[in-house]
Amino acid sequence: MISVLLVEDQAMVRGALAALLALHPDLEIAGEAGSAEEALDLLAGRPVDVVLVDVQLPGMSGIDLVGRLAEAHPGARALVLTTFARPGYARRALEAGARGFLLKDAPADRLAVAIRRVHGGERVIDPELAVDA
Amino acid sequence: RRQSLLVHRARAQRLALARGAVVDERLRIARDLHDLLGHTLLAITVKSELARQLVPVDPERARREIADVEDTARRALAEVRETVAGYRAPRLIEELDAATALARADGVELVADVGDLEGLPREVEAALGWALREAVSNVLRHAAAGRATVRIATDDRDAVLEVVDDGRGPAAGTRPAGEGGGSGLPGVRERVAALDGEVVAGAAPETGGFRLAVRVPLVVTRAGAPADGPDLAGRPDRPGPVGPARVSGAPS
Amino acid sequence: RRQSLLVHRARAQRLALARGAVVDERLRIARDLHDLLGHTLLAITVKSELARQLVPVDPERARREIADVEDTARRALAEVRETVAGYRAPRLIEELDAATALARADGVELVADVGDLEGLPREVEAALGWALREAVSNVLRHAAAGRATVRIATDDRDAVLEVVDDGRGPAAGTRPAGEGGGSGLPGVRERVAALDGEVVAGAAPETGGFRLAVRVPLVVTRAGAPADGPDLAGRPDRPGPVGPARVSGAPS
Ligand SMILES: Nc1ncnc2c1ncn2[C@@H]1O[C@H](COP(=O)(O)OP(=O)(O)OP(=O)(O)O)[C@@H](O)[C@H]1O
Ligand SMILES: Nc1ncnc2c1ncn2[C@@H]1O[C@H](COP(=O)(O)OP(=O)(O)OP(=O)(O)O)[C@@H](O)[C@H]1O
Ligand SMILES: [K+]
Ligand SMILES: [Mg+2]
Ligand SMILES: [Mg+2]
Ligand SMILES: [Mg+2]
Repeated sequence: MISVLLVEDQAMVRGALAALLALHPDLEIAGEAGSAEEALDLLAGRPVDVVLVDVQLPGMSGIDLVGRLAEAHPGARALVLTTFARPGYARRALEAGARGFLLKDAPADRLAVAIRRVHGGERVIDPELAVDA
Repeated sequence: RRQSLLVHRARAQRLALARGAVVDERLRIARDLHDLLGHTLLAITVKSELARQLVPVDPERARREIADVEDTARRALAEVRETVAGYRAPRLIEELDAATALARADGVELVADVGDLEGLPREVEAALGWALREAVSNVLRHAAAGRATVRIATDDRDAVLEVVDDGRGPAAGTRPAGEGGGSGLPGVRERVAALDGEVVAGAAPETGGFRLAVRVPLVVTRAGAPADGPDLAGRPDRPGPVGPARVSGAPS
Repeated sequence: RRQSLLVHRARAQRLALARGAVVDERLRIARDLHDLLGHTLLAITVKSELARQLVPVDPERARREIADVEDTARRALAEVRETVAGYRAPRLIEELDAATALARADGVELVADVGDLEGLPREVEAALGWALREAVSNVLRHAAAGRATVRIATDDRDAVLEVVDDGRGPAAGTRPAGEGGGSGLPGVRERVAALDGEVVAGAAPETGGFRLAVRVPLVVTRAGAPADGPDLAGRPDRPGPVGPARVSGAPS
């Protein structure tokens, strides 16, 4: 069972993604956070395998959260999600220590595959986003 | 020589500025677009995917998710409509306001005589606004005028815009009617012609300065043809300040 | 007197033109936006309403309808992505091309010396493009120059843009380094500062003309701080054409 923490400020998207991922028997939604700060609080309480991180968050940015994870929770692997590929996002996410970078509207099955790969130590980068890295 | 060089340089700079402003505006709108639509379309995508997977296992929850999608799309549609409306060309009256301020800042008194603009079609307003902007720019650049008069009038057939200044008038020896090789007035002609309207530019006998007059027909039956005949120039009895009788442009 | 009046008029006209161009661009984008999304959102609204009603009576068809919604939304998101990408600032090399043509049209020879721009981050390209545009505009307006040199160079730490002309140089007695009360150079400073870069403007000792130099760091670790320390000005041993040693701007 892979435990997953979802960090996404858009509640409607967060809820739907959580429900979609929960349909996969090998994935467990360990928590949902609407901000980076909330995510760090949750992680202090329990470790997780994979953290899905939205780039644009209120307060601390998703990229900064990834940097903090690398220091404070090295066991948690970060998979960064974005709606739009702004120039430099992918590069900065990977430099901060993210293991993957994916479009947020990728079909949930593809997202599940990416989570498994990242959990297994692989890197995953959406080909559409790689050009902007 | 010095003078024409300066004007020439100013033109190059103007183009650079306009290009810069457009790029900035594009980026701004792109950002708006992103914020407005990214969230909405993303929510719709993810929710409908969830609903699809729920239909066989939990139809009641699927129905609720679909209802959310419907709601979200309906609200977004309203937002797009508002955004598009917000990007529209400014109204003619706003253009006049801006032109007045611009002229005043430049020491030219601008007197406006404006009739009822209610119900003027948007494309007519846009064309007249364009002509007004070009006319006032030309007054400030070429006329060395102290005063300019703007008249905008409509009746049930036409909308008419006229800008007359008391400056030095058209340069001698240029054609037609004192227009040089600029692209301002040709641009106005093009826009106005697209609405089957007419433009007359040249000497203003009443002031000794320059006069630009634009007429756009308001009654159009089909495929852009004016109600009472396809060819405005073919009605020599037609009254009005831009009537074809004056198209020859002689200072009367 | 005559000259300053002309310049003043040219500025008023410039603003009017920029406004016109922006309005046009807005209309164009608004139309794109409307065409792109109006249909999509309407389709999503109608289909999801249908799907919602079908869930209890024909779940399989409901599933197909909601799958259509999902598809439509995902494709629209991709289109928005492309549209936004298309609205991006032009590439630096295009800016240089435009600047060269502009200068040439104005009788100023523009010599460019451009290094490898591959892989330059878009936001850096945009800032340098902005600086280039302003520098060339200033050369055409203020320098009375015969020739200007543009140099763009990158190494693994910085991107540098330098524009030097052989004109009359900065006006005496203005600060800093000959800059008057314009908004062009302050705008460049602002954009460059946002990327932790630096701007130096003032006399060009080598030609007697004007020099604008911009440096933007390329190595950034986190939260916008340069890789080797948050304060570029605090590295006095730093080489390069815009090094802080020259920030004082004295003509050497
Ligand atoms: N109000 C005016 N007073 C005197 N001359 C004018 C006036 N308006 C226009 N002209 C003459 O008509 C010419 C053509 O005007 P037009 O607007 O087409 O071009 P321009 O203003 O020279 O350049 P552009 O508009 O392309 O920047 C001008 O160059 C000028 O000689
Ligand atoms: N290439 C140059 N040669 C001579 N002087 C220059 C040059 N570039 C800039 N200057 C001087 O620096 C001043 C400030 O430039 P800046 O671009 O900030 O403002 P501006 O060009 O006067 O106005 P704006 O850019 O806001 O239209 C100019 O007014 C001019 O005196
Ligand atoms: K599960
Ligand atoms: Mg977000
Ligand atoms: Mg003109
Ligand atoms: Mg300037």
